[in-house]
Amino acid sequence: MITNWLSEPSLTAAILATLLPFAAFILIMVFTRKYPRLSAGLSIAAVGISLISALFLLVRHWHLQTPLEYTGRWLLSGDVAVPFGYLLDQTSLLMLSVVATISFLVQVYSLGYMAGDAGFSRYYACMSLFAWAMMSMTLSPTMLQLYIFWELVGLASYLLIGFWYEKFSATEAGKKAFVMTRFGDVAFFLGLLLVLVHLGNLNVLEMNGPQVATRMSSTYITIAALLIFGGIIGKSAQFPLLTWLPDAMEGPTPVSALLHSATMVAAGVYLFGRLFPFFSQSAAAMAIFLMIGTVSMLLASTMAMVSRDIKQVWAYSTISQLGFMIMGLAAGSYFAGMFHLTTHAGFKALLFLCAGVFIHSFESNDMFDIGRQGGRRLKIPMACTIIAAAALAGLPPLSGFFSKEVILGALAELNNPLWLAAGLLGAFLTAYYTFRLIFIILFPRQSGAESESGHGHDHGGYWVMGWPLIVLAAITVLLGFFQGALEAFFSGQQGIPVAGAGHHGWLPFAAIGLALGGVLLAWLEFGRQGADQVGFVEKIAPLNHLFAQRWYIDRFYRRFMDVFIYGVVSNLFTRNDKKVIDGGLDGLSQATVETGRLVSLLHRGMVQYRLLTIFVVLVFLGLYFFI
Amino acid sequence: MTIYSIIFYLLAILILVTTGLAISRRDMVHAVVYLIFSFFGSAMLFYLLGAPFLAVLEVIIYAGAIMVLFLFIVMMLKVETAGERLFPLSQWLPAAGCGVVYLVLGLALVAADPGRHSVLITARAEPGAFGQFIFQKHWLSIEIVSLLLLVAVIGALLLARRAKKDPARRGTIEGEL
Amino acid sequence: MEFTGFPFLTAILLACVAGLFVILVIPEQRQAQIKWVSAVFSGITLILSVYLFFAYDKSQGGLQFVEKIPWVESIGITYLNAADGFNLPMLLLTGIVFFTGVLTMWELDHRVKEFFALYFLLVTGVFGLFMSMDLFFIFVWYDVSLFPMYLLIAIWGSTRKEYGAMKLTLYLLAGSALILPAIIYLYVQAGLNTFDLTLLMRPGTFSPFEQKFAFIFLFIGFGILAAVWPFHTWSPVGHVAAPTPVSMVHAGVLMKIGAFGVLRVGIFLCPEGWQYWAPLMAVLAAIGIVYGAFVGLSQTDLKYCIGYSSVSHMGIVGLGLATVSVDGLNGAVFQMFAHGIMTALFFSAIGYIYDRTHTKKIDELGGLSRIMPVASTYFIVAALAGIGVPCLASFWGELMVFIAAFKTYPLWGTLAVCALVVSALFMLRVVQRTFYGPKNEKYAHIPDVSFGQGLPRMILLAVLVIFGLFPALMFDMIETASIPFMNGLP
Amino acid sequence: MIVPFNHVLILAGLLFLMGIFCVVARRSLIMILLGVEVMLNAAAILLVGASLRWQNLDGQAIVLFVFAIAAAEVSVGLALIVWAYRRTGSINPENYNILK
Repeated sequence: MITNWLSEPSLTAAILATLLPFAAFILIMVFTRKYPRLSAGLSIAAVGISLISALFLLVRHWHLQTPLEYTGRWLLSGDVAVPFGYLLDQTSLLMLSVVATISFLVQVYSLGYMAGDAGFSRYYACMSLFAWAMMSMTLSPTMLQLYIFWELVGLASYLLIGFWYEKFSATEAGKKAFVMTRFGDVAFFLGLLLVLVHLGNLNVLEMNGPQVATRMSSTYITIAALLIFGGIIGKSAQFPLLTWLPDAMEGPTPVSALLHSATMVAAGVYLFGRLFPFFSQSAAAMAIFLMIGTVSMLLASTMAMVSRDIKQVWAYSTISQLGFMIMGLAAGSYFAGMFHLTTHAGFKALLFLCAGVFIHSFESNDMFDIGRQGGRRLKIPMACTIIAAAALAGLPPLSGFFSKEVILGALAELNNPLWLAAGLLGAFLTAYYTFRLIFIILFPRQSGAESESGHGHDHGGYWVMGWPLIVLAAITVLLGFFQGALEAFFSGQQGIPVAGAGHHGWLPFAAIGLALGGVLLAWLEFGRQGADQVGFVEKIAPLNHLFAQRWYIDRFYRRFMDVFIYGVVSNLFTRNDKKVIDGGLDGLSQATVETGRLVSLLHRGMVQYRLLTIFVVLVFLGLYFFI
Repeated sequence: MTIYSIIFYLLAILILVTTGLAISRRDMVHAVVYLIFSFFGSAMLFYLLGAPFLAVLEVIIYAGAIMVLFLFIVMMLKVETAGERLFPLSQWLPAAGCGVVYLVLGLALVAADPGRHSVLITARAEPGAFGQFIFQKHWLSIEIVSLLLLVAVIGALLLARRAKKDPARRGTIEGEL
Repeated sequence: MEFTGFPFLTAILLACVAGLFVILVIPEQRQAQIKWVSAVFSGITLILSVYLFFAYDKSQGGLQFVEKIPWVESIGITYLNAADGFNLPMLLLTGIVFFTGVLTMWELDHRVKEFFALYFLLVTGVFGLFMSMDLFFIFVWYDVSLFPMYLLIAIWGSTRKEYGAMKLTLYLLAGSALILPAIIYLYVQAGLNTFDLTLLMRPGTFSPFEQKFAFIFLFIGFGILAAVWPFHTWSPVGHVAAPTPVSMVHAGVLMKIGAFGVLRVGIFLCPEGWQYWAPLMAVLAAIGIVYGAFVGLSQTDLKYCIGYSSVSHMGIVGLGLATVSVDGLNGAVFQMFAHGIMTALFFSAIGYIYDRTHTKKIDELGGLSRIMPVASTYFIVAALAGIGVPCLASFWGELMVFIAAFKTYPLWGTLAVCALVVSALFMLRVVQRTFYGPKNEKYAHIPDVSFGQGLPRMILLAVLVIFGLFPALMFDMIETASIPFMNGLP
Repeated sequence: MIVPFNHVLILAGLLFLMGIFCVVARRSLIMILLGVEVMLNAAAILLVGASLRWQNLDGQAIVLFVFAIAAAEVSVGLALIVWAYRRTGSINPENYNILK
């Protein structure tokens, strides 16, 4: 039980961090819906305290040796116990800090971005809901609690994607996101059930412990790992469930920054990290994860190469980077995945927030349009975008460079050079599409509307929106230098193999070279004077089409839904209901009525029928007595 | 095959044919006349089967009294039956259905009868002996039957009498007649 | 006569009956008076049921608040009421739905007196069934709760109301035609000359064959009322045809009577028959779960959608009962409660929308969220509960049932879990088409739910959230009954 | 030696069948009554045959009673028909369904 929780500062901090946003959510929904400013204040105050608590916890437990676990009973039914509590260890503390930081910054940013929106209070309520669910998920000591909040995070995502519910595309995207992730979650849930049946409980530490191998056969471990990975695929938008994330960009841009790039979609990767020792017990499963990560990374990169929508490009790049993290984790380097997760959260949130400023100022998502209208005149966002993009492309000395380096190093450790090649190709493509976007905005071809000077500056929220950008940019620049510190931090984690620091002296140079190659190619095609700003992919029509249509994955799902689910199964069942079951019963009642009518023929008052009946009865009576 | 059996079969054919004709006549006078022939046949069959007294009674009561009574009523009521269908479908179909079932069952029963091959021998119940037997053994039944006949006579008279008390009803009846 | 303390259970029944008589006495024209009287008396039942729920001594368990009056001693009929961990949640559910149903119908102006009188009669039967421990009374209460239904639907209903009412009544009577022989069979075979459930349920009263034989009758008979596939087609039709509070009681409580009957009569008296037929129950339930969700996908009427979702959710209850485990029983009873509240909220929200827009067709609605944000919130929360979003009550029931089902029947459990995707798709589709989208000018003049109108929905929503956040409140209660029962099994 | 007994049975059965057919299929009260007479006659033939087979006069005695009852039945029946005809103007049994 949670007793004397005040005497335990860590526990107090954890409770404060998780429960305050929930309190804010309830308060906003019940009382302050009519007062948007108050709602925003509540929400930001709550998440601010969460941030302080999270940082407090991180600092306090920087040299943590054994994980701290606090649990109380939430529910006990028969032999199923659902505890509620907190697990504080390196993985969760780092993730908690990331989530709290980005949440706080994004909520502040939203003050400017969402100003004047009709659903301002609702927005902050959902944001609080998200913060609560995400942080509680991060600190879950059991997989069941993690699953519960995992679902709630999905709910928050659904509500926020469909925030502007008057737009059909937004609600459609929300529905799609929820259903597709639900698809993965069902697999996740089944995997958990499988573990539960064999292990008896779902404690994270126990699942990661050595006793799992003794209680579950390796086949079951593999199956369970694959099923749980299904949840990761859904949440982190990996192949084949990757198409919901680009559509999710229908939501407000801060939402995309917070949920659909930095934190929520990273929850999949976090789960991978959380259960890393469990997963690594099955080599077969790890190989499949590696494959899925690679495929997702490359597919998403190709899609990003042809998109004109600035948010879509970043969405594809998110998928691709998540795939990259999963590659790193699946390659066996726990630190690589988690480090990239952290750095990625910073620079990707920054990219989205900058994109938000552009969209807010020019009311267009099209990068060509933004360039034409004078995107480069917005100094802060432009500069921040370039910094973040460079980090994304993996250029030194920004954070992205370091984390990518670690992943590539892990990939180089593998026996098969194919994975490393794929990783390097990914790095090249990333640099290419990132700088394609930068150059298109920086060097517009027809700059007709550029005369409107200071277009963005007269927006009231510009500075409110500006300073989170600066903070994030600072993080992006500086985080890379903390690699050593983080590595030391994670070395305290139990059950995690220490990454074998392979010495591949040539690797950084190859990576930088490829990244620069990508930038150069982008410069040649988009940046230099007189370039026609048409990429090499776009010149090959079929390839362009294939990439723009997302490799027809979406089309396939649509057709599958229309033809199979609605056309065949649902239709068949409905018909069965109407025709067979109802029809059968109607037939039965009809038959009863008909029989009644037939019998009533004997009761028409005709003497002769009565005689006939008497005769028949007498014959049968005679038979009965005679035989 | 003896002469008796030949007579039996001839009589049987006579009875069946005339009855069949009787029930299928549209004109009821014809039907009654055919039936009289049928009853004559029955009377001879009774004689053959050793019941001369009953044969006489059959002729007197059935062929004589009852059939004449029918004839009388038929003529009195003057019912128009010319236009109607003789056997409406809704009636003869169930009748035929039941008839077939009855026939099959009946034949099966007859065939299953263990004593079916016992041949009838000629015998004769003299009227005097028969009368004695009746009045010795069934005298009570005779009395009851006579009572029944009395009741029937009274009933028939009562029914045939026109209701004079109720003018309204009389009016309708007379109008109908 | 035997009482342990104040007869709270009888007091609930008497409150219903007294309410019924008071309504009958009030002249028809005084509609407001009738409504206030209904609210007061239903409020009394609600307070009593809440009190009972919390006054029950969980540490002691077993039957409490027993009231026993021999009635027809020659054949052993006893007026026997008692409360245990299984029926207290149901009593609470009935109290809540009853009270909120009365409040929901505050705007009724067509034959008010008859409506509330019949409504009280209906609920009397429901309360009686839940609290009775005597086979004879269970059957009587069962029929008492069925007959007002016909009139309520046929007079105040909508959309093919006569057809719906007729279908419902025929189905349910068919169910009771199966139950009665089973009850009589058990009564005769026991040879104890008593209808007392507590005496009949002692182990060894019935041979295994008798249990198997009677159980299938009881299962199908009560199962019809619980919309067990393939006997479910009455329920969507009935939901659609019924007026709002009757839909609430119907889907919220009446369908639970079926499941509760299977539990109280079938499973209590014939545990071996239950174990024997459990695989069949599991198959039917799993089919029902998947089937209901898929059929719901292609419905165009709002109430039909909810009707089919009920089929799907009651399948979860059935699956829980089929697992023959403590978790399954707990989950099933909890799911009964949660589903009752959830569908009541659904129909209450739909009732508001239908009263204003006069349509239930999904295509004709749309964009309601902008016009009536609060009303839509109620519906959306209910829909989320229907999807099984955590921290709303129905999640816990589903969780427990799925865990238990996965242990006992891995295949059917997996199938049922997979239906979660379909049910999510189907609920979100309804929400999207009805509430999202551009503001519908046709309905722009409609006001949002006022505080008074929103009160019943608020209560339901609060219950949904409270039991979602603190499920232990309910699970601790159910466990006092389910664990001893399962331990007592041979 | 006349014929096997079952031939008498068959004859009586056929006759009875004709009677029942007449009763059920004809649309005239008089013909119905006629059919009843045919049936009674069939029964009488059978009784006489049975009386011969078992050499027992009881059979013939019953035939006597049958005649008496037939006579009574016909007289009352015909009187009823006449009465009914006077009331309704028809002897078609379809018209006598006011009890329906």
